[in-house]
Amino acid sequence: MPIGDLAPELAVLLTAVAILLLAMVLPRRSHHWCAILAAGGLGLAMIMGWSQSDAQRLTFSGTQALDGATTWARIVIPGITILCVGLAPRWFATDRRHGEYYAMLLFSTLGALAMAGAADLMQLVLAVLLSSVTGYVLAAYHRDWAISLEAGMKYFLVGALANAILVIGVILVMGMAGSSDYGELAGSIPNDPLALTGLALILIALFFKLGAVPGHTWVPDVAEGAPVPAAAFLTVIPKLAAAVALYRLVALAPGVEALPLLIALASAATMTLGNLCALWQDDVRRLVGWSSVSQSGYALMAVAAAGAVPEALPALLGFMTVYGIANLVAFSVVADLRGRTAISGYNGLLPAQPVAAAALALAFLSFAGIPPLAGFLGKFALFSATLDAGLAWLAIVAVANTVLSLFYYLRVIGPAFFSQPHDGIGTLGGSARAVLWLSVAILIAMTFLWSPIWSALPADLLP
Amino acid sequence: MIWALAYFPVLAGLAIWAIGGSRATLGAMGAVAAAATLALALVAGGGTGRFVWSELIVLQAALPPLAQSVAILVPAILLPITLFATSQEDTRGLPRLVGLMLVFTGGMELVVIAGDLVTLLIGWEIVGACSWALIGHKWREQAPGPSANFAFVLTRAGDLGLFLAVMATMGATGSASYAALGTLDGVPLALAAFGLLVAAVSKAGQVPFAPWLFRAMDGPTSVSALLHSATMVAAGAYILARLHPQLSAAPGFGAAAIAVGLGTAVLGGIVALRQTHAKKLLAGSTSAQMGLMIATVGAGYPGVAVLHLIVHAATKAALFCAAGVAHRVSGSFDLRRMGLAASLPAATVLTAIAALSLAAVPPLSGGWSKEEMVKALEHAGPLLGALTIVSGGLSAAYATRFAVAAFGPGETRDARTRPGEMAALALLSGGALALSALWLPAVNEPVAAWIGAELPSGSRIGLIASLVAVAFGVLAGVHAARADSTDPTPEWLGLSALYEYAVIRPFHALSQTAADFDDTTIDQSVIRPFQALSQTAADFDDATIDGLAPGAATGAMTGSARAARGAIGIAVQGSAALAALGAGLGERLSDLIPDGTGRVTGMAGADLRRLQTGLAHHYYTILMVGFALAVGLLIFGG
Amino acid sequence: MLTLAVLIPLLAALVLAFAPLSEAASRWTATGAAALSLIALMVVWAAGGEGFRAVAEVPWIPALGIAWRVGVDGMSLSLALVSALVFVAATAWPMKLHDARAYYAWMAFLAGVSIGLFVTLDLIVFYVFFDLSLVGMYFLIGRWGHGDAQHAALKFFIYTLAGSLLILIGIIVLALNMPTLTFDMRAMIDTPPLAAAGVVPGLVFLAFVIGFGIKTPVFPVHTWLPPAHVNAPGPASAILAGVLLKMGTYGLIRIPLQMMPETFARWALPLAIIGVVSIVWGSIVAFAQENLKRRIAYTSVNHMGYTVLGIAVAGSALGSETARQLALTGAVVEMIAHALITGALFLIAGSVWQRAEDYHLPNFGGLAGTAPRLTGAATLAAFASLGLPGLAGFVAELQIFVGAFGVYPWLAVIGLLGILITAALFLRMLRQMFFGDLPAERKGFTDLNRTETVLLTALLALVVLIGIWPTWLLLLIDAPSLIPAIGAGG
Amino acid sequence: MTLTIVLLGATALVGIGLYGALSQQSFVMLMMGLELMLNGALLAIIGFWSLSLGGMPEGQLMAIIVMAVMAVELAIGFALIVAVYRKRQADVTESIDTLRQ
Amino acid sequence: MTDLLVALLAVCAVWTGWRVFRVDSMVRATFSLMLSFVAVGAIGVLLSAPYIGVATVFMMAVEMMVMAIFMVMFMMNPAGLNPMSMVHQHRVSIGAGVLAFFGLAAAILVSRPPSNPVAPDADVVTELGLELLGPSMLIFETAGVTLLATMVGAVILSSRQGRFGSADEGSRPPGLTEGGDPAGQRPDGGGGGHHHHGGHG
Repeated sequence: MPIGDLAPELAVLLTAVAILLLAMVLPRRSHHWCAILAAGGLGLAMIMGWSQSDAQRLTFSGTQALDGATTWARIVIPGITILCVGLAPRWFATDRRHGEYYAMLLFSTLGALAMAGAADLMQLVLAVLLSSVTGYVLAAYHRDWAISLEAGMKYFLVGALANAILVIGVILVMGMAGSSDYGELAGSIPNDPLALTGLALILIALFFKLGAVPGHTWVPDVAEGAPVPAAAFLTVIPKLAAAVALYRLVALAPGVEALPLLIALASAATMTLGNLCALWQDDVRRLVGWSSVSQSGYALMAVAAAGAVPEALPALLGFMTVYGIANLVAFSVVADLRGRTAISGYNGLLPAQPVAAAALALAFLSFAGIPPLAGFLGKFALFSATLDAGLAWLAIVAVANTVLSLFYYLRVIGPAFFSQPHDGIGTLGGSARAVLWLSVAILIAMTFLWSPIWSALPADLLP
Repeated sequence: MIWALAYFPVLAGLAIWAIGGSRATLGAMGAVAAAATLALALVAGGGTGRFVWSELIVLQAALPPLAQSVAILVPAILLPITLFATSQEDTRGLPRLVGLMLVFTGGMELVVIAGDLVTLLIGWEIVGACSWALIGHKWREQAPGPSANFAFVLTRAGDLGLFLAVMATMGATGSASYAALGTLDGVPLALAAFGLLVAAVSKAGQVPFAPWLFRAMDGPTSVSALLHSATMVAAGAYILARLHPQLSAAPGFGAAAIAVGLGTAVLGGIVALRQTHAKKLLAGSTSAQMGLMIATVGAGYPGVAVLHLIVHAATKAALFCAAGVAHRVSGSFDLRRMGLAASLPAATVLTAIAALSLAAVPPLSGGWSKEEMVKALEHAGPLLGALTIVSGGLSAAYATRFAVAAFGPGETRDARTRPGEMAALALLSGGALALSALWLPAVNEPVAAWIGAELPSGSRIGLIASLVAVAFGVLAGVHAARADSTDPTPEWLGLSALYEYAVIRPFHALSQTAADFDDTTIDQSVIRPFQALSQTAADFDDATIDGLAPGAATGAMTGSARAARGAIGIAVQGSAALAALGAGLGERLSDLIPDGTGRVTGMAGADLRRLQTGLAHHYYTILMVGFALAVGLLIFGG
Repeated sequence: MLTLAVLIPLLAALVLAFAPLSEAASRWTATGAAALSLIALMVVWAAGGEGFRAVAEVPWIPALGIAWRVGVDGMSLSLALVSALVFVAATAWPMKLHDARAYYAWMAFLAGVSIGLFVTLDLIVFYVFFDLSLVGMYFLIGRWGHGDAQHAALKFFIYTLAGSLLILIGIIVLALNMPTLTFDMRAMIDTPPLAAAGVVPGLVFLAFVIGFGIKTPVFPVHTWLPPAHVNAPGPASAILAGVLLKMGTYGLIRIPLQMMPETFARWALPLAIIGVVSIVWGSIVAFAQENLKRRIAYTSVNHMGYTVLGIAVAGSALGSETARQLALTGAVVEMIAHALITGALFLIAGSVWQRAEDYHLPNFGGLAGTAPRLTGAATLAAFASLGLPGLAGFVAELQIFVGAFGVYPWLAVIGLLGILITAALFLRMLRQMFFGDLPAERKGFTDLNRTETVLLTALLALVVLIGIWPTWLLLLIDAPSLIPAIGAGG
Repeated sequence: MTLTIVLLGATALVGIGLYGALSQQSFVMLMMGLELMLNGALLAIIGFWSLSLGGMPEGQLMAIIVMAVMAVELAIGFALIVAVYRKRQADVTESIDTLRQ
Repeated sequence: MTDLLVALLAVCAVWTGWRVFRVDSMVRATFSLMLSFVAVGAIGVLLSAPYIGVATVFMMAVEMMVMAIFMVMFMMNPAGLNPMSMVHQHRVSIGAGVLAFFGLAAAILVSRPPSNPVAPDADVVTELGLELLGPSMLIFETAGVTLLATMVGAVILSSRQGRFGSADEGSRPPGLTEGGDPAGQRPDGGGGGHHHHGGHG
């Protein structure tokens, strides 16, 4: 068994286990060491992922793909998770299971990595399961806080059905196509109703992970209710992985004519719904959650163009990277502001907390695709791919949605910049603030580094 | 060199405005500048100039004798008027007045020297803008501001014709020079010719643009003097004369010019005759005289028109100066309150010369040039000649009436004349007198030859009729002047009564109607007919029956108020209404694009949000509905 | 050199954002940066040349054909110059401010991006600057505006962003239709990517027209303009009108006209009609406004209508080549003239607000006595705006109308109405503001101070210079080189 | 034929399970619905494996995975139910609807 | 013969499955569900998958026992003896179930899965073992990790006591200001017990 092929995943797994053990022995005050360990393990995974970036093969009998997309996931997912880790220490300082949080976080990361790399439907099922199960726990981590539990419960309820659907779908596809291996499925999924039903079921389940319509319902709840560091993680990492998984799946079935249309419709529905629902939110976390739904819709634009144009995959990955960073910036602002969430609470943020205000504006403007922020570059890649694929109508819908989204982003930014504060605004400080700075720096740097990033993104996938 | 004719007065004017100074200083500076301009005009003859803007637009200037005569005229008139202004007008703002008059002159000179339509347009509109500033000179008062705006907008409406001419000419030939204008034919020529006609007519205060001339009376007297003699108003007649060779080929051009010109000549005369406001009387007269000139151009004698322009300039400027003096002494422009012969004997004499010249009484200069015009129009048709004669009679009537009413017998007042005023009056009247030399063939022939004017030959009947009309007019004028202050008495064996009932009463009625028509042109009957009617009746009562000062003042004021509701009044109100409509409904409609979309979207947002009920089983339903649709699409959509 | 012209203000913005400078120092930093930028552009101008000059290129994203490309032709150089000038005036304009340092930082930022927009030769960079100008203006209006500033800023941002995104779509489609993927403007001008046949070019053209039309703005997508102007601080309004609006018309020339000439020719007539409607509508509606800034704002619609008419005519492929060249020259001159004139008018409006905190015209009157310099400047600017010959506006409008007459005579004739109505409305404005009685509450109204006078004089002197001697400007613009080859067949 | 019967049976189980998942208010009953759906899935994979896939070993593995999914969902579900119940005394979906819209 | 048995068992599985939602007590529902599983397990055995079948039976038996105990311990209606019908959006649910059934059934009837029965002599259990430790080892390991994570997660969420005393205490967001209340909304009325019937048919 080529164990070395899974070095990054193993690094994460072993770190998670080590954290579990460490959390068992460390005194409560010292649980932040778990965070450091987690960051270290993730960093190691990134390095290992980087070192395997040349690989272009299937491994473990075709159940795991080692290709550009996997490499991307192995760098971006642990990378962003490190930032998520940084948000947690002060946030969970009073939690008596502080250390275990990092273990769960790492298990969830592992699930995401597995999802991104899965080249077998069964592996996909388990990866989704691992990612989901840990996700529920992360969302409900504030066990003494009702809406955190509620968020976890909602996430679980939707997720359980989605996973059941996924299993059914996989079985139908397996049964009809005779294999679960992507290598064998590629292009050979039969065009009969049962297999198509199975395909649709898998898609829906992955939409759930991606937070796209109709599986989007958990996103705003988790964004609002989950602990902010967990929300930051859950609205980003599973989506990154799901985007890759979805792309891999769609690439398997080039013969299904209606598939791009289905994805495009889902994309349009998702961005529109996300934006419309975000429109009048008075809760910033929830607003970001809905915005994250709409961003999933944009991501689906690239999936809809999959196969039609070569730049669809780079566009997807590039966009998701930027989205992940920008979303993290937004949540790290919220985390650094101690979970401040009422929209009116952000009045006069600029004079009170200029860095946080600027970061929030940057993140939101990046979401809106204001150039030259990286969000624009991502969106630009998406638009190019979509237009090139002949889905101009989708691009127009996206344009309308972008305009719409600007409205609610400005609903936050406007008062934050133009109003006077009514009271002091407390911050969490510490590593949360460091993450804020770091993520903002990355977001800004991406503008300048876009060229190397773009050329490093893979153009196609295995198999 | 030739351009200096335009920019020297402008720069001098701005400099004088900036430097300022006492009356004497300003007078001296203004006079020197005017004299310098005059010198420039004298030496610049025959010169040409080019000023390249781009390959396509080249400003050109030329000064053929016809133009040079006017180029000389303008500063020659300005000089005395500067003297008049610096001695008569308020010291407050005097530097500005003198300076702007020079700028005004510069603009006029640009019109005169223009060798292409763009240059013409530039000068044309600068003249308009300066007239705005000059009419609104006394900006602290309520009336001049709106009047200045009125005048500018109304004349600019006519300027659109000039724009049209430029467009047509350049569109057809790629050049806007007069030479290019001459090569036009067909539709472009018609557009250019009628565009220019409209522009000229508006500047010259012809029907239907005449009302602005009355409003312009809110400006200082010196401004009126300049405006009505050698600049603004003259520009209209001048340009038609200057471009007559190029435009006459346009079908219908001559007829249109004659129609407008003669129509205005007659109506203007009637209006002038009816006026008791000294300056307005003169304003009506200006319309009429310009009408005659335009008609003459239409009849094919541009040179004659220019000669009359020159003569008229001296005459009219003198009369305005006289009106200004009379106003200063009597404190009012009401002719019935003047009667200054005893107080101002010298001024009376000078005024009489000018007035008789205006009345076309031989052997004064006005008589000669008017006779030439009568002859010219006779050539165009006997009826037209007859109308010209009638118009001449009218001018005789109102000129006489002005002179007799203003400088007729009256009580002696304490009237110290100012040297500047008298000098101006003397110069101008003297000029008018000197021009009488034109009666002599030895003078008029070389002059006509120089400017290229063809002098028409006329019939004897026409001459006699014309003289009779003038004589009749003078008599009527004298009578009208008296009738203003006294009840008509049946002397002269009932002839007076005959006059009264057969001529004067109908004349009054006609002129009242025409005045109303002229003042309000297309009237605002659309908007407030009854109010206007009752207003008119009240005016009539005030002005004719009471004959008292307050009444006259009211009359004058309502007169200007009525003028405000002229053609432009309607246009302005119409467009204001349209604008209000636009600002209201229209803007709301176009605002609906974003706002409406925004609102619908907002509502959609508020509604769609309710999908997120917070209830897990609804989420399940959403998920399953989505699934069903996806399956359906995949199976049946492919 | 051009890069320098863009970078200096941006660096100044950065410095202002972080260095704790005093208010005066901030103001001079921003002004100095804009002035340096102006000097850099003048150096380019002095160097002369034909076609695109001072070209420089630094790769950004080579894989996508995106690079930092700068270079100017006559049109963009003249627009960049006038923008820099307006920025110098607007930043130097004395203001009573809170958070002055941030204000000047945004001003400098806006200066950098605006100049950048005119000098870039890369469509994506163009788009970047296009959007950044929105961001800068949003914050300027929202933070330092008055009245319902936040709402106005929001409307401005959203409305114009909608337009800019359509432009982005159009840009992408153009680039995708190039033989090799590139966003180099020169390449697209040399080999226009989309032939006229088919639906796609029409739709792309529509996207551009709507996008640039919103920014310009033309009827009926102009309604964001008045609130944005009314609530913005005076100098920001000056920039909005003087610089930002030009981006729309500049883009209209640079992209649809030059890069898709055949399609443009097909749709020139509707565009010209839009221009004429804007002319007439803008002036009519402006006439009804009792708010000083709204009135000026609507005249912007009117003036940009002239420009659009000129551009439409230039691209019509009808009439004589002379007519089209005239129209295009006129359109570009109109942009420059409008920048100077309306810039000056809005700066004046800013002064009025600083002194009276009021824009309601009936509340004014008789200011000519207490503020003669203000009166003089306003009068000159107003006359320039109404197109008085001898001032810059006339040079532009004359050429536009003459050109338009050669192609669409009726539209030109209808458009002339605009000249008349603007005259009426500006004169009314002057009378209401400056003539008649001085209301009691305006007794303390002070005249322009020295700085204001100097700045306005500079702007208006240029207006006069262009009005009397436009030759240098017309040579600089060199309109014949802008009209694409298809025009030759006209 | 047998496969059809098996699959129909599986389908029926899925349908009933779906009904339960959609209709039950109680978390536990709802989860039973989900389990029943998975039960159907299990039946289906067994049928496919045995009758259509020719005994492909992955089929059995899939069956095991189905069971793992059941177990995992059940375990974590109960843990959540306990936590929610302890904090909020809530045991039906309607009682947790703070997060909405 | 096998067909008939399979059919019978399938009917049995379906019927017991149906009973799950038709009985009045959760405990009985649990047992009903278990029976359904057992029937499926039996089908597995019949269809030459003895390992899977038996594993199902055992696993589900245990699982359902846990569930039943769970009910008794934690939930209201502990003995599960009171009549109960707690449903919402009932008609929608029925419709969805019926639609799903008929839709899938139609798909099954239309689609023709290849007929390729398992070889009678195959050593399916060995094959499974080889598969698990051979080609599909990664999947198997992933399943293991998943189970591990699940256990950890379940303990984190549900265990009342931790190493430092009551495990839940202090497990809440930081205050909006130091020492203050956390931000965000809270359940109405302390998030108490019982539902306001939101179910619309």
